Amino acid sequence: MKKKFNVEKAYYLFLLTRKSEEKIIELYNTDKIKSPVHLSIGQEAIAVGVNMAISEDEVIFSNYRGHAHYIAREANLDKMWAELYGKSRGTARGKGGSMHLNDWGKKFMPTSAIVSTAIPQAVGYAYALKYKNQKGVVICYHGDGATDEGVFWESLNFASLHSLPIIFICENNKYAIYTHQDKRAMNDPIVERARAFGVNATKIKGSSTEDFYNATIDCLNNIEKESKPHLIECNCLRWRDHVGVGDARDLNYRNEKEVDEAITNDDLLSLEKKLPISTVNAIKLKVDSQINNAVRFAEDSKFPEVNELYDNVYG
Amino acid sequence: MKKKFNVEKAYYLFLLTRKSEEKIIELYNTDKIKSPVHLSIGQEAIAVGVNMAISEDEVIFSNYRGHAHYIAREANLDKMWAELYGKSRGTARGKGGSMHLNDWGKKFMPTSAIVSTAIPQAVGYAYALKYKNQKGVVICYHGDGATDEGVFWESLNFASLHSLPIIFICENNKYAIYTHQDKRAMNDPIVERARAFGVNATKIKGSSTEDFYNATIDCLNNIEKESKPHLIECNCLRWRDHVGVGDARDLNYRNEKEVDEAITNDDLLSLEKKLPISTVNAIKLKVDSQINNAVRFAEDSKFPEVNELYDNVYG
Amino acid sequence: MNNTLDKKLINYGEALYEACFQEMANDENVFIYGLGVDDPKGHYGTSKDLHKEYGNKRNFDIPLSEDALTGVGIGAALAGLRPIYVHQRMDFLLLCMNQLVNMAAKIRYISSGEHSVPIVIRAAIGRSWGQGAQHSQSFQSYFMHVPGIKVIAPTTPHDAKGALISSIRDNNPVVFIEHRMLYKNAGYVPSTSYEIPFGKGRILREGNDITIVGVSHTVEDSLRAADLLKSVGVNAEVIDPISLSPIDYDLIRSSASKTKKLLVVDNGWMTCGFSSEIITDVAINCEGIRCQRIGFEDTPCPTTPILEKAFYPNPQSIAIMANKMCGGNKKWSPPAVEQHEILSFKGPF
Amino acid sequence: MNNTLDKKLINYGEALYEACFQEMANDENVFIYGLGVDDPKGHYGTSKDLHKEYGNKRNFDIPLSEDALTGVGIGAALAGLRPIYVHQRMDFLLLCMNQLVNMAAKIRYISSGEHSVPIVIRAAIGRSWGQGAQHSQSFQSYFMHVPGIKVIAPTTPHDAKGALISSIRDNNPVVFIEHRMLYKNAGYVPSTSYEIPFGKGRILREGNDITIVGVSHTVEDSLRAADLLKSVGVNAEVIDPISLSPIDYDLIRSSASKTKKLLVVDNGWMTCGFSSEIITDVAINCEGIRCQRIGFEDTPCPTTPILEKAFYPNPQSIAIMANKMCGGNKKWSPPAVEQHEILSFKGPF
Ligand SMILES: Cc1ncc(C[n+]2csc(CCOP(=O)(O)OP(=O)(O)O)c2C)c(N)n1
Ligand SMILES: Cc1ncc(C[n+]2csc(CCOP(=O)(O)OP(=O)(O)O)c2C)c(N)n1
Ligand SMILES: [Mg+2]
Ligand SMILES: [Mg+2]
Repeated sequence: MKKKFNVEKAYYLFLLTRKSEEKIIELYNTDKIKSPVHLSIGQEAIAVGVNMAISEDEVIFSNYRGHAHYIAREANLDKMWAELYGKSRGTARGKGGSMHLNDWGKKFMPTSAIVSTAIPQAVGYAYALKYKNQKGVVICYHGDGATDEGVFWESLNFASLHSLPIIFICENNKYAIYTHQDKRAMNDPIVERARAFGVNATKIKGSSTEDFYNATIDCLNNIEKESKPHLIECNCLRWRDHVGVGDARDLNYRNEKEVDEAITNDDLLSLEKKLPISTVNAIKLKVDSQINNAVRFAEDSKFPEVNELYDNVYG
Repeated sequence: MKKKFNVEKAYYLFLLTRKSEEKIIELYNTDKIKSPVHLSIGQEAIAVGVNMAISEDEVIFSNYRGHAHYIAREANLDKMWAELYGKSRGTARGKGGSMHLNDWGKKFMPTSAIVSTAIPQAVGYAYALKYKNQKGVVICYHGDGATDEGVFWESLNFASLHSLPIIFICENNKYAIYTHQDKRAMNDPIVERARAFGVNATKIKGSSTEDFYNATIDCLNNIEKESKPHLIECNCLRWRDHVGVGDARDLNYRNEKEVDEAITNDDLLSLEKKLPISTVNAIKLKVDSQINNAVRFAEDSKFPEVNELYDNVYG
Repeated sequence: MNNTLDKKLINYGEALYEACFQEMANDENVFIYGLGVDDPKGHYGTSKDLHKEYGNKRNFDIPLSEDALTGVGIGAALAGLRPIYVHQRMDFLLLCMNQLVNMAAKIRYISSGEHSVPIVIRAAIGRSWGQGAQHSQSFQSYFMHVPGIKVIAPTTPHDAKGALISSIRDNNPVVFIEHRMLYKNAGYVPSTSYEIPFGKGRILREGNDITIVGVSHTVEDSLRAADLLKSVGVNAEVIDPISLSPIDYDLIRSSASKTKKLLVVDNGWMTCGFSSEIITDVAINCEGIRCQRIGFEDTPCPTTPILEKAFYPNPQSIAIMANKMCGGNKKWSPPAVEQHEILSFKGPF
Repeated sequence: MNNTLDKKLINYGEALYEACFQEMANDENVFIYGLGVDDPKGHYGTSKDLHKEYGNKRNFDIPLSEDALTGVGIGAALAGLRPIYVHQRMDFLLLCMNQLVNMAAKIRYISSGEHSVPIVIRAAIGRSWGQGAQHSQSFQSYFMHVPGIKVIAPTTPHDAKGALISSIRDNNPVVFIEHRMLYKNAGYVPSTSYEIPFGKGRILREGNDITIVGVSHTVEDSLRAADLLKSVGVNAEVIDPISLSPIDYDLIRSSASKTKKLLVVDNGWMTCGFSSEIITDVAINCEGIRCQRIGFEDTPCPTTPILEKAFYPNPQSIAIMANKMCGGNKKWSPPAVEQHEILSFKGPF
């Protein structure tokens, strides 16, 4: 059963995500955010499409490039900003920063800065769902670089061996930092390899929010029929630098024409065009105010006390 | 160019391997071999077939179940026995035991007792051959269990990315200790996975020495035309227990009928039948005397001095 | 010691089995996995046939994928289960360091207490015939080094059972160290369920002349050394720390302050090891204590018996060092002591 | 120090680049690999464009496969090459422990000297803005613990160049530790090629009141602490061990025997760490030395600046502790010292 794709909702989530990161860019040179940031700008369609397809019950595993996954999930924006500021009302009371966002209220698990490390945990979570006879599907975002790691394939093997309910969302932006995929593996092989590992894998043709939405819905329907791991490979292009708020165009490590094209074909604009101007304006207002509130929340929050250093090492 | 399969040579190597391990069984309860032993009995056809196909130049990487690879390579039998006895004339002056055999004279590299650990080293060796513009192909033996490890797939990826001259010989005896392959991966997937990782992979239909010989020759010919990694999956059955000299039939962890069949179809007997009785007898005599000499060599050797403990920690 | 009358004489392996059996009955979230846990041998009997009692999903074999399977356990723990991952050798934990140190130890902290990782990593250590360089190592210091992980290494069957139960119930990742040469040691063990607290050590033998601290199997050898030392009039106090992280520094400090001499018998290499930690703590916090350490020689472990013997500390070498520290005759040569569990070992593994 | 007249003022990163450049010219078997080594940044400039000079096979990027790529380097070393594997963070070495500890450290021993593994593992450590729990760790103790591996952690540009050259020429696996906050530090460095020997430390400042031993970046902070201590009349002797395995125990022992006080400033957690090793050695081998250690707090590294500051030792906290050990005023509060390399750091990474 396919819910209809809700353009208005998609535009709202997309804009919220985009504008939040643009706010980070705007404020970064104030040095209030003393945290490395790995921006998702250019890749948001994936997070938005996936999030619109899944329910509140789904558990999310993401990574250091997790802003879009977090925001499109409508996880707590105030807390995210407070965390970026290192404040005590942040998602980890300032102890985690951008690379370790988490919001259990939205079943968004703590993210890791070590590539591929959360993959087996997502699989383990899916094992637990099956163990407890619980409904639900685990959503596991990762990059193309993550598939270079052996632990990725060990994880897929275990997931297929136990027919676990999990969807791997591979965000293939073709790069690991400045290293192109072709320097890391031959023939763009992710989908084919995943299949050989017993995982139902599809490379999405398009790259619009709706394409990713539809692909996720299809997976969920399949899993409802038969518990089995799926992988969706999503093509995307990161507009900015690997880390930080620059665009690293001076480094010339990739074809800048492709970047320009991607920016021209921004799906945010396509979504906007599909909506009445009044709706667009209302959403823009809402988004701006949400973000401004979140920044104010961060500004107004206190830093943690020094004596919190030892909290939560053990439980 | 295919050298003709030399039955006499095959029989000799096979018998030498088999009898050597039977000698271990015979002597094990004297406790003179204070070393875990992982016998190859039942799997020798692979080592013999491969060894007959390759030249003296090929470098061999093997594992803790390495007796057959070592002996069929005609590596130093005296030293092997001295090593099993923990004597100073052993392959590691008694410091390595059965799990770490090595003989540089035969380009047989030190083996490892940690599953899959030598695989990337074999690949690195192949990288060095290419780096130095040297001829040669690396031979890398491993079990089916080794393909469960992520490092195995990382290694294959690197080998295909750099088109390295290496042949992976997968000895699929269907078990990792007492765990059947089906409990570790779905659908007997090794060859298919290897292909997805850019490696030229074949599952050998037969399981005779000559089948393995032919398959290896084919690989070598392919690599001569185009440097590219290959994997040969060889079906086999280990007659004895995973470790030690027993047969663990009381454990009932596998279908004992299949074991009986394998023993009935012993390729050693088929080879023997193809040879004149006089040749067979001469080879038997030769093998017995080689083994007896080796055991005597071990018996006659001294234990290392205690002050050797610190030798070769650093160089 | 637990004072219930209901005690049975069982061995260390059986004690571990009882802990698993009872905790699985007690909490349906507890499950066991690892290479061979459900095979006919069931990891030295400690998990034998538990799947027959509790179902396949609660005691299951796995692919050889130590890195991912550690992550799988962590993920299951995050979902509220209580996994026990069993390793045939601690040497294999080197494949799991990323998951244990970078992930399991950090998740509580980076989620500000929202999530916990109640996983138990059981790892067998220990020698026997020619285990050699890659099947003999003991990395307790690697885990003691890292905040967020607990480490426990019981020596007696009694402590083995209780400590495993505490580990399973603990809300933190616990590395649980079992020495292969202890599995057959017998002792009186309560039939009911009980816990051994983390952070509490035990004085196994009282004495005034020197404090000897062992770890895991070297506690046994330290007790044997104490016997030898009696014959030359030295009364050694022998401490079993049981819990290595947190560690009962107080107990060791007060014993060392009493005897003024501390000998730590490591079950591993000494550089940056368990023994260096204990000695450093005493050097910093107590006055005028003479300290020494003995442990694995600083080489890979050789296989040939004569070198293997030289590699490991033993009751005599411990006793000789202790006696020297007490000002005894430097040439004293104590009689050979039977390490029955080692002598009686018959291969292959 | 090398006394050639031909010295240039260059920074630590440039010194490492020179070492690589010259050794690659000197020996065609030397090659460099690692994530991003041939990208436009070239690992802080230390490997920048070396492929243009020496070809792609000698300076190349790799897939994210730390475990296999360590093995690949070991295999290449076994074939007679001299690989240098560069890691952007030492935290990633947790993925390589099996290859390094179970394999690289053992191959010479188990082949009785037939094979050697001349590989250099270069690993960047060190803080800056909010690196957090997984990008701040420093595991020198893990490698010091293992016989068969050498460990070196130079502090000055001069030592960085020479030590990297020695490491490349060494026939053993070497873990080479580079602190990110040192890359920009400048110093006079000979233009020609030279070696810094393993196992030799350096007294960077002489003093009679207390011995302070740092490691990597904490040597810098120890020197700053020594400056502060002067103002209260305490003359600290500051030692840079440079080589952590083997380590120059003699130098530290004799300094501590002179000053009677030893403070070790760790660049990592202290339990079973570098500092516990140094203190243990002195506690065993010298008489009547007062010992202390300071290092990372026993928590994962937090990201928020206020907690990050509390997490790391700094010149003041070092000076305060040293002053107390020398019987100085316990309430002394030295002025803030500028750690310019840390203050001047602007993100993002
Ligand atoms: C195990 C590990 N190796 C290397 C790194 C350094 N690193 C951080 S992000 C990254 C690129 C990962 O690429 P990909 O998975 O494609 O994700 P992307 O950043 O493109 O979203 C690398 C190499 C790391 N964090 N962890
Ligand atoms: C990394 C690692 N995990 C587990 C083990 C324990 N172990 C030793 S041999 C073995 C089975 C390996 O099976 P396979 O690769 O099929 O080789 P076989 O023994 O069948 O020849 C296992 C699990 C090990 N030595 N190393
Ligand atoms: Mg990418
Ligand atoms: Mg097998």
